Amino acid sequence: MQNTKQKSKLDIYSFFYKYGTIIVTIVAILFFTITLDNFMRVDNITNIFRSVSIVCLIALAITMSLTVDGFDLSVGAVAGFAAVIAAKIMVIWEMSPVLAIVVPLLVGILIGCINAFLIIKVQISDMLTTLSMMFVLTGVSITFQNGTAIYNYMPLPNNGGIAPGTMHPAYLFIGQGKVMGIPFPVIIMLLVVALVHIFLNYTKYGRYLYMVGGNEEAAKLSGIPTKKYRLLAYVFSGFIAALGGLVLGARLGSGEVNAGATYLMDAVAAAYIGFSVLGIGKANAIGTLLGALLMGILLNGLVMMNFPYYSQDIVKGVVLILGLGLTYYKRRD
Amino acid sequence: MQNTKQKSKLDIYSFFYKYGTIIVTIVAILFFTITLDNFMRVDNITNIFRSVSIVCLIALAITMSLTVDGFDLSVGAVAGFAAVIAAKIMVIWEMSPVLAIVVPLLVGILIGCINAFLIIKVQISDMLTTLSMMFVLTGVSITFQNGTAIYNYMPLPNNGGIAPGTMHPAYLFIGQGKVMGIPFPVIIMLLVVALVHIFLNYTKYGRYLYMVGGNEEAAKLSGIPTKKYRLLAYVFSGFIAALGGLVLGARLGSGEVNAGATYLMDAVAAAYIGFSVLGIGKANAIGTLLGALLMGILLNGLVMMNFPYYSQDIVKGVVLILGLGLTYYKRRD
Amino acid sequence: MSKLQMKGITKSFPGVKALDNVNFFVGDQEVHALIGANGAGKSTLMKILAGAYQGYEGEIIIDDKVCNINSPIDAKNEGVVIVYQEVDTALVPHLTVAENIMMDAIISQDQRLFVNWKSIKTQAKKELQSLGLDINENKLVSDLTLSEKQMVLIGRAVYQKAKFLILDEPTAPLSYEETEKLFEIVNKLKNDGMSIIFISHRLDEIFKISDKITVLRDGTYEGTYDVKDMTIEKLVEKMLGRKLENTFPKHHGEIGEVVFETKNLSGTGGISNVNMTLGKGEIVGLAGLVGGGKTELCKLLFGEGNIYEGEILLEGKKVNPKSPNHAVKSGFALVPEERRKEGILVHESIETNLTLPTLQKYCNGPFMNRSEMRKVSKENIAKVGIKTPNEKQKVAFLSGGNQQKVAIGKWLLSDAKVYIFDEPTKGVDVGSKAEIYSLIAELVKEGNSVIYASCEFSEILGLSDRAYVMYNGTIAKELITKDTNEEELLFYSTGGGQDTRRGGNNAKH
Amino acid sequence: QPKESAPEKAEPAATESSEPAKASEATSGNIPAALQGKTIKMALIKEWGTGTHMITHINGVKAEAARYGIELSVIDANNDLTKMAEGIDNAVTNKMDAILISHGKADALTDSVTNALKAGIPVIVFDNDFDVPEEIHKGKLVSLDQYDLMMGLLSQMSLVQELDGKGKVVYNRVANVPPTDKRHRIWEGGILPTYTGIEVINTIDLGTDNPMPKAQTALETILTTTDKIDAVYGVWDEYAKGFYNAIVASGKKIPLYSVDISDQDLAMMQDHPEIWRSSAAVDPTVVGQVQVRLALKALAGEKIPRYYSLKPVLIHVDDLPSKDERRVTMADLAEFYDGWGSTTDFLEDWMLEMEKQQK
Ligand SMILES: Nc1ncnc2c1ncn2[C@@H]1O[C@H](COP(=O)(O)OP(=O)(O)OP(=O)(O)O)[C@@H](O)[C@H]1O
Ligand SMILES: Nc1ncnc2c1ncn2[C@@H]1O[C@H](COP(=O)(O)OP(=O)(O)OP(=O)(O)O)[C@@H](O)[C@H]1O
Ligand SMILES: [Mg+2]
Ligand SMILES: [Mg+2]
Repeated sequence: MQNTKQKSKLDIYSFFYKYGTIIVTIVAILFFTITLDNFMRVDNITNIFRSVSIVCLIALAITMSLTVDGFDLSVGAVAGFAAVIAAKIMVIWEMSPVLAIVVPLLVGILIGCINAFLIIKVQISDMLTTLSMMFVLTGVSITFQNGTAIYNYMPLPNNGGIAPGTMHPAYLFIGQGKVMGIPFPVIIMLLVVALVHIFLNYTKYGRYLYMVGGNEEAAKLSGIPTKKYRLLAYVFSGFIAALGGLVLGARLGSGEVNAGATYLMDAVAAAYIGFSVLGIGKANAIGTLLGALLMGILLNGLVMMNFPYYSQDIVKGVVLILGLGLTYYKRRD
Repeated sequence: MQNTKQKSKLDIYSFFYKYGTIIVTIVAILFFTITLDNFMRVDNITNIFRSVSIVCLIALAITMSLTVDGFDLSVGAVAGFAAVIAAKIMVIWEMSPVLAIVVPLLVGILIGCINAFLIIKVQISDMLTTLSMMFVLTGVSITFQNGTAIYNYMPLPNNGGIAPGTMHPAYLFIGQGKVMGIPFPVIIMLLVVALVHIFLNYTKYGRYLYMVGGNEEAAKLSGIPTKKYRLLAYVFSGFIAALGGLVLGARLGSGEVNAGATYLMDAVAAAYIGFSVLGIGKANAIGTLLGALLMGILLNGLVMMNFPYYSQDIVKGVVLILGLGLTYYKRRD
Repeated sequence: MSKLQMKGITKSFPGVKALDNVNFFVGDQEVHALIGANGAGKSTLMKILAGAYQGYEGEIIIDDKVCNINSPIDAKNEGVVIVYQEVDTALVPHLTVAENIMMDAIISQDQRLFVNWKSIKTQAKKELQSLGLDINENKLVSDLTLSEKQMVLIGRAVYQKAKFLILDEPTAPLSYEETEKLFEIVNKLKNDGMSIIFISHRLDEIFKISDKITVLRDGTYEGTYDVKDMTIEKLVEKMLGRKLENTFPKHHGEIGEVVFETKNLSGTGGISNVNMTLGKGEIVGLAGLVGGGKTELCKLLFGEGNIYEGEILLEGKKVNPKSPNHAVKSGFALVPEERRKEGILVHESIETNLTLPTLQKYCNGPFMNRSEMRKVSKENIAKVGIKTPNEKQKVAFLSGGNQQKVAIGKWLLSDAKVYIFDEPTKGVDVGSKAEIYSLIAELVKEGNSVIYASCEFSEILGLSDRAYVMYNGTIAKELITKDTNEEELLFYSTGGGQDTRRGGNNAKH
Repeated sequence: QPKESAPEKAEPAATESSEPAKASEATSGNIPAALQGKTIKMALIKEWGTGTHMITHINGVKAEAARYGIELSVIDANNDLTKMAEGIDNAVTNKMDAILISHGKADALTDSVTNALKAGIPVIVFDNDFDVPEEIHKGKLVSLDQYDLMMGLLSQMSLVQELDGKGKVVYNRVANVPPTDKRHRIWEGGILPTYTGIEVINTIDLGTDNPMPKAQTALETILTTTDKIDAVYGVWDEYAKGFYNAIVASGKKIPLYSVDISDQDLAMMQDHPEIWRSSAAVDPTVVGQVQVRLALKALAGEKIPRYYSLKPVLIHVDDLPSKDERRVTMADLAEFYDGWGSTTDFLEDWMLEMEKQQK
């Protein structure tokens, strides 16, 4: 008797634990659908997905570092830096869009390596390393672009005339293009989510990352080259963040300084929500996507309801607490 | 033979571990003293201390949450909110400066309680809770002040004339006053550092906080009311952050929009540097002060050397990495 | 034909010479016991063999070939696999049982890019079945009990098909039955061609399972013996360097009025309808197999968990502790079972640990009196017999048994009336066990009362005045110690005399 | 972001349009057919909406919209350009009649703006410009700006005059932000070569992210370590507020000159007239008024200019009453300066008629 009662109680808890965030998301969607005429239109939904694509990519970068129980605060700055480099390559140096895509991604990987070196070899804590990296990158980006933005036909310093190159349409397509009505950033996002999901759950390397994150000592004693995989996680983090930066840059059509920084906190929130979704208890790609979508939906609905942005912040915070509260409450053994 | 060699090697490591950050600080001081004529003047040193006082207070708030192995990201927003409330109380509501000091501090404590409730009772992770709180508070502050700064003689909305109250000199003294040539914010900062230091190291409560942070389960089974002490840590965090906010508000002479947010990252850096300083390996007040000072010294010297601000960011990041690198390198077992 | 030799092994830690010129030889297809008092260096020696430490002196020869073992991978390549004393260090909590058992398969070079989950799971299941274990391979390891975790690790080692399997105190968390099962497996593995190195503080087991015994004492090599030439007494003498008389102290104190009582107590962890009493100056045993609910009951008494029904009375007054803090204030003390997780703060000093529950006592107002704390700690270290250079040593650097002594020692300073010990001698050497027993005897002599939970029936029989046998979360039987025996304890703790089997099935959840 | 970011693409000829159509010259008081009996919906999309300057602008737009019974929705992108673009997209989706934009970066928004113009929605832009061909915008795109070159000149000349052409100056620039760059261009190319007695002893540039507290700390450092400073120049009033605090705290009497004005700045000016001497500025309320009127004219099918520059004013503390007399706010400045507070630019009779119908 008592056992069944306790059992059903437990089921409700575990149900909320698994689905708390999802329930909140669904409630939000229902609310907006009823209140707003235009919410459930295809173009608006497309809009929501497009608007979360950058946050989601940056959150996925954080997710990668979370798998090895690390943390990467530099992702926002990496994204901003990538956008700046891409713009500089095309607009100032007049080089090909291929380089404008490849070089920032390589730089992202390089930054991941440096982070990993400092964290693994020099053994500075992950938070501090990536925080320092954030400072350095923000400074370097601004220096690198001599100011706030690099854009088509910008005047060059010292009366150097007008910038010779332009953003190549192929590059801009990354951020602004559509394939069969679906915005390209959304395609990239879904692709990366799928890849990261498959990578983490179905390949041995993904397992290694989780093993290293779950218990580095055990992983090491089992013969996993743990340092290599922690490196890998940060490299992926840098790479995905840079990819997010390319989407950002292509969407803005310019290299903006600090454009990446805005996304850091939202991305952190999305990645952390992802932790709890579905009761997985591990950083994971699907969860991160859901986290990003939840925030995107809220934002979209509130903008349509003409809320001032600071109330949006309040609602965002409260819903985060609600969703997470449902999820976490009574999750004790 | 081999033993002694290994021993002396170890000593060098442990020396760097203890003093890495301090060495970097000293090098920075020496460098600026040699390069800049006016660096080593009493008034400039006073200046440095004054400039770090707010960051240091906010970092101390983070330090408190770190002692119980928590994390409080809302401190910057709490500080900003406190400054806004104080301004509103005096300028708009014409109330006494006593209230303008007491109420924000109480609000800080209240926010600490809410954070603690969500973290301890609802069991949302600390990062997410305080991140959400940051969003909420930022939104609430801006709503509370209608998006503009609050200052003496401001016009009231809806042609309500001029704001009736003014910032009381007693309040402004917190941020601008001097006692025997020492700026009052510096006195507050040093006092709080001393109190936190004594509290953490010489009282049983401090010991309990550290124990809860070290192993909550073991602490609980030793009879420590762990929840109470985690609550205490967040309450202190909120209180000290609010105090930092009062200093900030009094220093600026107005309640500025978003003024607290800027300090978050610097404070996180200071608190984390504090972790390693002196080889204590735990969040501590003296270390946090040193961390804040290191960053203040760099900023001061670089401003005097007329460095562009973005290079300041780079230097800050690089020095952080250097100091921490020295500290952490080869610190294994 | 495999053969392993460790010659002249010396290993130092800052301030401690853990091993000094130790030799260790293991032959083909043998079960070789490695014994020694706490801190003798057993684990250190095995960690060296398993590649967990670099920087030791001496050489390791396997099959007449000098091996450089500098990493766990080197060790594994030489066919050496270890199951550590601290199981949590070797498991990944958020992954499933299958993944933890099959870690090697997932890690192996042969593994293709995409993990074949189906084969991983079926193999893990097979491995579990061959060990006779009923653990769902899809469960997360973080949800397992300590003994289950242990079995997962053994399962992993078996899967790895090692030439040399090191089991560092594998039986400590295991029940009698599970130990038997383990021994069956060990014998099977031996017959399949493996050599097993076996560390245990339960000497009777050593005689049951092993062929050879190597004894370490204070980091030095004492000798290697054939098991048939040895007796327990001789072995103890070799280990401790002295004779050990009367493991269990005789305490003939007066048992006074009832100080502690539970009435129809039910609560978290499946505890139901527990009725027990405890007299002043009495030691009451709590016997039962692993999973019988002893730990849960101990924790419930100590305010950890929720009481659904019933009451806990202390000196006639209803207490029902709401939290450990409340329990301590009321006069309870608990030495928990999982010491690393619950009993001690490994990164803190011995002094900090010892003074923690009683910190108020050494304070003037809110301020701590450091010199008083140091003095008390030193006295306590001497009293409990913790082997350490000084009281500032981090507990992490103590050997397992000494860590346990810290976990016990900290409560001896408190003014508790009822002391609850949950398997306090787990992983403790015979010499220290005797010391712990006499500490307990001293406690009751001073008029305190003790609840002593253990799955080792010899302890219950030797130490307690009265015993409750637990089965499936409730008290199956109350027994007067001097009128009972191991068979009877076992009978009741396996559900004998129960009118229904229902509970037994539930316990398997 | 600084309060004034201006066109980024090919510079519009920032000419002050000679004589905008006066209301009196308008033909009749009849409300144009296109607007008659219709609820007009407009969206104001801002890059950010905090700070007194921006709030004044928003209030200007709101008040002007309310006059004519226009339904206005304000979208504040909080410095996120992608959000701004989405705001414009949403406005098109929601069939707004006109879109008002303030700030933002052209490249990030051009697509959205083009879509809006293609849908026939007029776009009135403040401090930004979009490179959209005539055949798409069909005369329904206006770029307003604040005439930053002139504001630079006015404020810098004020400094030169009060220093009698020589002295040591702590200068402030915010590099590579278009509006502050324009102000700097005057300093670099005009003032310094002309008045060679002016010597810059330190340049403060702390970027655009919450600069007030940073500016305060930076100037404090310079004030304590430099003995003689004759004046401080703030290229943007967010900096000037921090400079003002630092000077007041130092107890020195150093004059401060800047660009832009807010109520807060005015209060500071009046508190220490010897410190904050002057500031060159355009009234953001006027910007709002002009934006709404231009949108209405476009909807009415009347001709509107492609570019328009608002006339700046030098607010000098000597022109204002002392603080004991009365406190002055932005709304009061109209008493002291022509063209402040409200303007008749682009105000048509039929607009007054619309206003009447509201009552
Ligand atoms: N990492 C370390 N740092 C310092 N001292 C250590 C470390 N590891 C072990 N020691 C010391 O080395 C000695 C041997 O420890 P070891 O763990 O090998 O003992 P053991 O024989 O396994 O004891 P037990 O039966 O209690 O497990 C002990 O004195 C212990 O304190
Ligand atoms: N090996 C196991 N198999 C199945 N269930 C178990 C097992 N171990 C523990 N449990 C569950 O946990 C409950 C209580 O376990 P607890 O750890 O309190 O037992 P214990 O008697 O203290 O055993 P131990 O000797 O491990 O301390 C049991 O009722 C059962 O539901
Ligand atoms: Mg051991
Ligand atoms: Mg137990």
